[in-house]
This record gives sequence, C-alpha cells and structure tokens, in this order.
Amino acid sequence: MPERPGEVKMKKIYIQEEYCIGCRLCEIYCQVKHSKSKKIIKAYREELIDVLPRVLVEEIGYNSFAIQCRHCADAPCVAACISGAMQKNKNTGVVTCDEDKCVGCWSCIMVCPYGVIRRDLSGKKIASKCDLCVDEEIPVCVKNCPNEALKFIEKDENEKN
Amino acid sequence: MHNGEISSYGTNKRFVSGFGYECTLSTDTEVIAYLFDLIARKQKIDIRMIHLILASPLWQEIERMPRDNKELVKALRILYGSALINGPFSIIVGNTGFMYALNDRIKLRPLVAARKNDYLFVSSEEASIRKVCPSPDILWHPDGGEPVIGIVNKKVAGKKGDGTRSVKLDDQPVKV
Amino acid sequence: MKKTKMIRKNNTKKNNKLIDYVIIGNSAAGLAAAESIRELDKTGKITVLSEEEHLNYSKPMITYFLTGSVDLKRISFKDREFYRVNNIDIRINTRVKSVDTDKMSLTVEDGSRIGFRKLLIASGGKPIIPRIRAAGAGSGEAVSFNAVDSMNYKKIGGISTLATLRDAIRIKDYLKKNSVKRISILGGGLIGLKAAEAFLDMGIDINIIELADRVLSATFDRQASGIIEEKIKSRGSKIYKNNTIEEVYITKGNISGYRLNDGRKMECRLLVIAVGVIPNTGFIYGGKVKIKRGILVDDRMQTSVKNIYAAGDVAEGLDILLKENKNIAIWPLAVMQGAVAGNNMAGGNKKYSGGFFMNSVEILQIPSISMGLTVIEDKREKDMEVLKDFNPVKHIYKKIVIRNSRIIGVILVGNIERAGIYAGLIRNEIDISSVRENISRENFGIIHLPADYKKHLVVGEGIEV
Amino acid sequence: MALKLNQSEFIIERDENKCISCQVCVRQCSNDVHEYDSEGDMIYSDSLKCVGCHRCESLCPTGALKIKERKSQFRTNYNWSASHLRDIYRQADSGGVLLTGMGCDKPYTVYWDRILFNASQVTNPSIDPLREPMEIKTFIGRKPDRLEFKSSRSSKNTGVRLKTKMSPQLELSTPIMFSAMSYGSISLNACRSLAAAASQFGTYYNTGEGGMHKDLYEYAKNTIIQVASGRFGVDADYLNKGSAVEIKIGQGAKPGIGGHLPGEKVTKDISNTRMIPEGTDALSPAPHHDIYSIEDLAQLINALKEATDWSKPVGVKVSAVHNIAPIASGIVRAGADFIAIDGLRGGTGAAPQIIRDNVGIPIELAVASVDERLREEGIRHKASIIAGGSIRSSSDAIKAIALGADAVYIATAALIAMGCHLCQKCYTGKCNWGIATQDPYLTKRLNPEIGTRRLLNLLRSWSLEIKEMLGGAGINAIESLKGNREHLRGIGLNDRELEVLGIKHAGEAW
Repeated sequence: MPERPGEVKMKKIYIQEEYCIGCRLCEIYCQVKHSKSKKIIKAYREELIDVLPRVLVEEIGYNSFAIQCRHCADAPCVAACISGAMQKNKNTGVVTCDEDKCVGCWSCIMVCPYGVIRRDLSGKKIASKCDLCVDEEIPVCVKNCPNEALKFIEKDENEKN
Repeated sequence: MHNGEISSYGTNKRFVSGFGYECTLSTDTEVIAYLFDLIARKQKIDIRMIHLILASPLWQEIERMPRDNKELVKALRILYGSALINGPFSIIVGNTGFMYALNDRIKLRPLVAARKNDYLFVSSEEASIRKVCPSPDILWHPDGGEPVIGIVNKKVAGKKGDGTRSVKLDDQPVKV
Repeated sequence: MKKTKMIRKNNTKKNNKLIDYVIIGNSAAGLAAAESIRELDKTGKITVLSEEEHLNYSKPMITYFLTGSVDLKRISFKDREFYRVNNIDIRINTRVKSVDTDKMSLTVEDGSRIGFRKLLIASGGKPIIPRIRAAGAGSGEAVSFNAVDSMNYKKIGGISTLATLRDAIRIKDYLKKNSVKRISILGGGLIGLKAAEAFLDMGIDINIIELADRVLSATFDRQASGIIEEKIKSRGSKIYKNNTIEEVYITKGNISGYRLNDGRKMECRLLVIAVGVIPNTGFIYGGKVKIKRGILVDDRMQTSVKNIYAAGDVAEGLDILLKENKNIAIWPLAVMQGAVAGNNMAGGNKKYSGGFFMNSVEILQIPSISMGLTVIEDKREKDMEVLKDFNPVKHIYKKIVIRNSRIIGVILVGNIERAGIYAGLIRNEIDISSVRENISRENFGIIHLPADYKKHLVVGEGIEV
Repeated sequence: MALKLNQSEFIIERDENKCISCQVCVRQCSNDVHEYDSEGDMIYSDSLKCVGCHRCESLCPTGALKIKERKSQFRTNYNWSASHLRDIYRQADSGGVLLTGMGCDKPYTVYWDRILFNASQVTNPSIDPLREPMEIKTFIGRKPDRLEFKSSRSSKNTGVRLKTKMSPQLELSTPIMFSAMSYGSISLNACRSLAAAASQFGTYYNTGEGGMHKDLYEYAKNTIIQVASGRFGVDADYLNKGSAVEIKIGQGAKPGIGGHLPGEKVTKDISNTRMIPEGTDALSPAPHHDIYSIEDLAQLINALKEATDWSKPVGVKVSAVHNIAPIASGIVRAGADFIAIDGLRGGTGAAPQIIRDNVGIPIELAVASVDERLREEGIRHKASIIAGGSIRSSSDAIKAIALGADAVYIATAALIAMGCHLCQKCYTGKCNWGIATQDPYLTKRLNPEIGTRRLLNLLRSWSLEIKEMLGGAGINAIESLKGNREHLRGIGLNDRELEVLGIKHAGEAW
C-alpha cells in the first residue's frame, strides 16, 4: 500500500472518527481558504462557491469522518501522473498538483486509494487535492474543527498504535 | 499579651464556642487564651506540641517530613484546622507554671528571645531585652511557628526562696 | 560543457569505457529507474539512450499536444534540471541497433558500441501496422507497391500512426497544409479513442473503423461503449464496427480513399492507424533474454539474464488478477516498474507487487475509467458476479466485476468520482462480501467499505495492507 | 388537530447578508428547527421547536444567527405571570406532570448575591498568593473528638507519635468537587470528562445513581460512588472501587421524590452499568425502602462501612429542607462521615417543574443553620459539610465555606463549562451539546479531551480566585475560612435573614 513509512518526517492530518460530528465546517473553511477572496461571505457570495473543498466528509447515520490526501510516502498519484504535475516535495513531503502542468487526464483520481482527488472543472480542468495549507500555521480544516477531531501531528506511521 | 490582628478570629471563635467558651470581650486576643486553654488543658495536648496546631507548618513542609511526623502533624491539622491562628501575631501566654511565646507561621511580626542563667526573656524588640539584661548568655529570633517555652522547675524554685522562679530550659518544642 | 566534465571526474578508477547503468528508453520507466538508481547510488554513471530528438515527453500527452493545450515545452514531464540534478547523461537521437547479452554491450545505429555493467531495457512499445492492399485511385494510376505495411507506410502522405511526438508534429503540419474535414482512424481501441478525443476537440469529424462489435472492446462492454459511441455519433462522426480496411487508394503519393471489407468506399485525406502496440524488442538478439509478447521479468524487474532488467511497456510483469506475467502497457505501472528496476540495479531489494490494467480517457466531456478484468461476458466463471448501475440519460454507467467476493474489474463512465478506491480494493484483494450492496452505489465512498479496510484508510490502523 | 396555544419562546434572527446557506445549523439542531430548501438555496427556521440552546449560533461560521427570547407579551398581570399561562397551556395540552431540567429559575432571593466578603486593610496585611504559599488543601471525612499520642524512641523526632487511628479522609487539592450526575442522565463522554478532570486536578467526581461504567474504572481513585434508593449498579465490587460512598437521600431540585430515567434513555451500555434490564424505566423510589427513620440510616451507614472494611468515608446527601438543621445533626450522630446538602437551586436531569420551583430552601440558609446547630451541639467537628446547588462562581464557594461548609459540590457549573446553555430540556435527551443525551449522533459532540481540559481550567481558575480572595482577607489556609462569618457581611438583607445566616450587616464592624 502507498503508506510505506516515508523518508520525509512531516506533520500530517489525523482524525479521531469518534469525535467527528459531521458539521462539515472543515469543508467550508477549506473552500474559503482556496477561494480568491479568502473571506467566507464574499467567497460564498461572489465566487458562487464552485471552489471545491480539498477535504471530504462522509457520513452515514451517526458515523462520519473527514478525509483528505495522506501525502503518501510512495504516492500512487505521483507515479500515475503523465504530466509531472503531481510531485512530492523532497523536504516537506507535501504532495501537490502543479495547476499549470496538470492536463486533467484524471489518472491520479484513477489510482488514489483514498479517493480524495477531485475534478476541478471551474477553471481549466485540473486535479484538486489537499495541499496541507503549507502557508498556514496549521491546516484550516484542523484549525476550524469544533470538536478537535482533526489533529495535525507528526506520528511515526509504522509504529503500531 | 498579643500584637497583631487575627484574620481567622471568626473561625477560631466558632471552634472554641463549640466547646463551651463564650467570647465576650471585644478583643480577638481573648480567643487565643481560650484556644490555649482548650487545647492544653481540656484536650490535654502536650504544651510542646501546641505550636503544631496554632501555627501549623505549611503543607509543603509537611509533605517533606518523615512518615511518623507527617502522620502526626497531618492529623493535628485535620482535627484542629479551625484552631489554626491565621494572620500576623506574636503572643506570649503564661501562668504560674510556664511562659510560652509564639510567632505566626509566616513571621509577619517580630519576636526575640534570650536567656541568662535561668532567666528567660521574650519580647517584640531586642532593644527592650538588652535594656533589662545587657549581656544575655544566648539571644535568638525564633522562626515563624517556632515557640519559645519556659517551664518553671518546681524543685529548683523551692531552694531559692526569693520568689524568683528558675526556668528549666531543656523542654525543647517538638521539632518536626 | 559542464555536464561531461563532471562525469569523467568521479569514476577514473573504474574502466571508464564501461558505464555503470545504461538505460534504453527516455520515458516513464527509464527516468523513474534513473531517479531511483540515483537515490541509492550517488556516484554511479547513468546514461539514458533515446531514439527520439526530444528531451523527454509523455506519450499519453501526445493527443493534448495535438489539440494545442500543451506545447513542446510543457509536454516533457521532467525538465532539463532533472538530468543535471541527478547527474544523468542523456543521449538523444541514439537508436540502439542490437544488444549483446554475452559481452554486456550494445551497438548504436551509428556503429558505436557501449559497454555496461547493468542495462535497463525501457524501450516501450511500437505501433502495429497491418498489411493493407494498396491500389491507384481507380484511374489505373500505377502505384509503386501493392500493399501498405510497417516498412513503407511513412512514405505515403496522409497515413500516420499517433505513437510518437514526431507523429503528432507531422499530423499537425499536415492538417495545417491540407484542409481536412474528416479523419479516419483505423482501430477503436485506447489509442484510437485518444486520437478521436483530440480530433473531436479540434472540431474535426472522425470515422472510426473497429474490428470488434464496439469501441474500447478490450475494456468496455456493450453498454459502456454504447454511451461513448452515442456521444461521438451525436457530433456527426461515424463508427464502422465489425469492419476493417480492405484496400487503400493512393493518388499522387497521398491517400485518397479506402474500401471497407463490407465493400463501402470512403473518401479520405488522413488515415491514422491505431490498431495496437507491441513491445519494442526488435533490437534484442541471441535468445538469452526470454521474451513472450514483452520481456519476461521477475519481481525485481530482472530479465532471464543477470544484470539486465526491463520495465514499462516493453516488459511483462506480474498481473495480480491473472496471477501470471502479462504485458500491461500503461503509464503508472511503467513508473512503478522503473522505480523497482532502478532500486534493484543500484543494490536495493524493492519488490514489484504486480499490477493490473487501468485506463482513464475523457471523450467529449464524458470521463471514463476502466480497471482490471471488465470484459468477462464470454468466459464467465461460476463464482463471478457483476453489479451494474446504468443511467443512459445522465451518461452514467458503473459496472463492478466480482470474483469470489473480491473486485477484479471496474468500468466507470460519466461519474469517475473516487475511482481510486476501487483500485485500492482490487490491489489489496479486499473481501467485500460484507458490504456487497454498497459497492455499486452512485455516491460510493470509504464509509461503505469493510470495517477493517475502512479503519486502515481513515485512521491508519485496522489491517496492514 | 386542535390549536396549540403555546407560542414559541424564542426568535431565531438570521442575518440574510451573512447566511451562506452552508447548512451547519441544519445539521447541528437536534430539534429540527432549521430546514434547507434547495430550490431557493435558503434556510428556514421553525422557532416553535427552538429551545434556546444556542448550538446553531455557536457553530455558524459567519455569525449569522442570533437567538432571542420571543417575550410576546400577555396583558400585564402581576398575579398571572406569562409562565403561569404557558404552564396551564402545556398542561391543558398534555394532562401530564410538567417536567423540566436544571435548577429552580424562580426569582427567589439569591443570598450569595446579598453577601459581601472581607479584605484586610492596614490592621492585618493581605497575603499575595503569587509570593506566599496559599493553602486550600481540604479534608472530607469523620474527625475524632481528640487525639492521643505515644512516645516513640525512633531518632528522627523527639519522642511523640500519633496513637489514634484516624478515620479515612478524602484529600482534595481544592475545596471543590463535582457532584452527582449519573451515567444515563448525562453521556459517557461527559462522565469521562468529569472523572479525568477530577483525577488530574486531585479532587473527586460523583457517579450519581448510574453506577460506574467500566471505562471509568481507571479513575476509581477519584470517584465518590453513590448509593441511591434504586441501588442501581451497586454491588460489593462497586462499593470497593470508589474512594468514598455517598448515600443519596435527596436532591435539591426534587426533595422528597425519587428519580426517573425514561426507558428510551436506558441503552445497552447503561443497563449493564446500572444492572437493570435494557429499555426499562429506571425509577429510584423515594424514600429508600429500607430507611424509614434515622436509625435505619445509621444501620445502612454501618453496613456500608462494614462492606468497605472501614477503608473509606461514608456520607449522606440530603436536599435542603426546612428542618435541615436537626436532620443534619441526626445524620452526624448516625455515623455519617460527611453530609452533602443540596440547595433549592440544585440541578437535575429531569424533575417535575412544580417541585423543582417550590420545594426546598436555598443552600446559603441551609449551610448557615446546619453549621450553627452542629456547633451548638458540639458535634460540628465530627463530620464534613459539603454545600451544593448551586455554586455559580468561586465567590459563591468562598461564601459557602465562610458560612460553615468544608467544601462545595458543583455540577451545573461543570455542565456549563462543557458547553451547556441551560435550555432546561435535559429530560428530552436531545441535548445539542452532547451532554445530557445518549444519542450517539449527539454524544460525539462532547470530545472528552476538550471536556476534561475545560473542567480543569474551571477548577484551576476557581482555585486561583479562591486563593486571591483568601489572601485579600489575610488568610493563608482554607481552614481559617471555614465558618469564619466574621468575614461576611449582608447587604439588602433583613435582620432575620442576617440572624439565620449568622452574619452582620455591611457597615457594622466586629
């Protein structure tokens, strides 16, 4: 599976499912973060909010969780990308899609086992995924989770917890 | 004789009144006398331990005491918490048999003691002791909560016959 | 110039004529291998040979170059900096004529010989050119040859494959010079449809000539193909199924038309041949390297000859669904195989966990993804089961093929949301019997997965996968 | 269906140019007040169902919501208040006993707000808790009449050791404990938060009538286990797990009547913990059917001490009623190690509104009169008094201790710290804050990690405030505050109230 312990030591987003209350504020703040204006009311009002959230909440009954890119060590999406747009940064370990290179062939969507890459058809048809809010202190989904179900920590992935 | 105001007066008063003492005088000093009487006479607590009640050591000191002492002081504090005199004071309590001086546990008031042969001097100021006894054998400033106890030694007193009471000074307070 | 000076400096001790790592092929597999070699061996000399004149380019992007959405600069998936940083000696226009597995050396078309300690063959695939009878266009015009085949097709104007960037450039020029309203594509498979996707985007009608009874027959069933065919036809383009080209008419050296095997004659100015690709193994002689359709390799990507590896479209690695080696010519596996090959060539012991067929293609805004074994109508075994969800109006079709409660095949047309979850289920052979009824739902998600595998994906515990 | 006369009690104001129709409020309201209409991409609110819990307002990402009391006025009538009319409408609708949650909300005098605390100026210096030690360690348990000592030759001290065997005490790092809230009336996450906060801070929480859930065994050392008339979850193992046993005779919000946990709230987990069949109503009768006089209580106390091998304090919890003083005296004489007195405004998960609002007396008067009576009978030192119902702030706690309590019980304050907004609808089991509910969709909303942290903060801030006030009055040990009515002064109280409270009026010196 792609989640082999990565060479890169990095903070990742982890979830405690039992505290996700399905409010979807993570999705909302992710949309605002990736909107032009970055202001929640302006973004929703003027950008007709076709900005896709990069985190996805799934819910059945009282079970729910938010899931986003795991920035895998051996990322299948980086392997499958035909244009070189999907790259894992050697030092930060963050997997990002270069919007100028992506041609919208959806190979990454085909291989991502978490299904957390989406088709952004608003502009020029590119893959849209979590970029771990590298320019933020902590990712906005983690910051705005009202129940601290999302955590942004560095965890030794292969130690059995 | 007492110098200072007792912040715990309300609690001390209730404690002694629970044992039948009536606080009628309009001074808080009154409660100290009753406390002393209650603990020493009625509750028969050895005079050398009374300071562990009236000016109980702080919990941080109690935690560091050896097991037996800790158990003892803790029990005293649990039972006689309401007898703890809180607030600044330095008191002298005496009767025909003894003279007892004590400072509040965080020493908000001065207290000096001195000894010359079998005379014991206690005062707020060193100067007043020097006035009466210019060169005492030993002069010391007791710590907060550390009593000065002078017990009149009946045998010795008889010999002198001049009404002066000599003081047996080997009755040290229980050090914990 | 700077690059070569650096190479001579660091291996003076060794016989400097012998190159530590030679890689034939400058594409997905080749460069993935080069990168993973460099990860383990910081100093070994790496030389990549490419028969083409471009820095590097991604074959699946050729059709995007054709439509102009990608230019010559953007088509390369590794920039010049990649070679410099990884100290890779790239030699373009260097076509390998033969490989001598005994002497561990190869000869290039210009006659020069290169010795190597370790060789990776990542030469990819070549287009298949069927022999088609050729004749003058009715007016009895003499035609210098009686058939079109792989040797001479390039000489005829208006006939081309769409396998290399050079093909795309030639077609683009041809279209500029000749106003072509309709292009014929021989072959309705993956490459044919990708070509169709490009031409339709450029507003040019197409004729697709397909031998089978439907397009994308290798991976789509009739219903799935039906959606795509409907859409293509709605744009005025035609699809000739159960058909092929009997004869080609040539006028003044250019194609002018052809006759289908059902007798119909078609006028044609541009014919793109896209019937299929075979592994490019022509230059390997001596029979020591075992080749079936592609070069047979073990789970370290090593061929039957020690120190000679193969990866990508030329190789035949393990297909985890058929449980045997199979040539699966797709980009993601080429990269994975290249990485494994490079790792082992440089002394690592990374294993190739096998792969299965998968493809993503978007035709006229209908995205479609197919994975694994999807066409099983004919060889339906007893423990196989198919779940379908078909909505022709919304052009949405979902087919899941299950064999003893493991997913082995998926077709998604129209809605390809979260397709990779199925890829994960196939790769990890997850038993889905406990959640059978959810598998083919439209909004299928991780929450519908079996508990343990779901736990693994969401919180990282659950099962070790 | 006949017209329902009750109007909605709240108005939901939605600021149109702030609402982004993100539907967080729709998902978060368990009373289905908000509804999303996809055509108009609008959200509509049915204010009749709103209970004023402010959940939607708190989670709305753009602050578009404001909840206000509707207060549509009846004709002014000083006799028939609006709540009287509304109660009759509801009774005419249902014909049942009107239930409510939390504590009495009637405008009876809140004595805490009529009492002022002292501070030292000049004659005795105040003590700065930042620079001087300030001791608020408290002991709850039975005290002997006097102590005996014996000589001991061990070198470390000078010949004196304790001879009397002290009865077991609860050692609290602060004079504040969490009072009884059962697993069943509140969620397991809430219980876990209370338990974890109590153990980390060094104080105690109370299991209430719900028994102890196995997940909370790890906190047993900081648990006071309650034995109520229903004996839910009570067995030898349970008794020996906690650090103290509390016999529940009464609860401030519903003196004299038993408890009722509706069957639907008795999930599988709760039925295991309470050892009752799943889905059955958990009725705790009043009185205990084995306590019909003070002598029976003495027997039960003794039996419980036997069962726990005299290893832990056994106390009694009673609601503050008119004869609380003699009752308390009897309880002390019956051998109780501590008495927990729950005042008129004590909270509850479910109680008849009429009883909650009209039965019992305020805790301030109860503590004052019990402390006075026990002192008069010379038995005040024997047992500890714990005041509860309702302590709303550290100043309430200080005043309670000054009136004579050893420590205070807080529960409503703890719930508020965890998110409760006092909508008083706990009995519906639809608590939007995930506290007074067993619905898994709602209980998830209280992450115990956050709950514990907030409760720890509450304990920490109250303790600091207590130290500040003590220091201000020149006291550096909580023992000197207990029953120290000299440091209290009444304001706006009549002479009888001052007399009952045993405090002088503001302005009078000692």
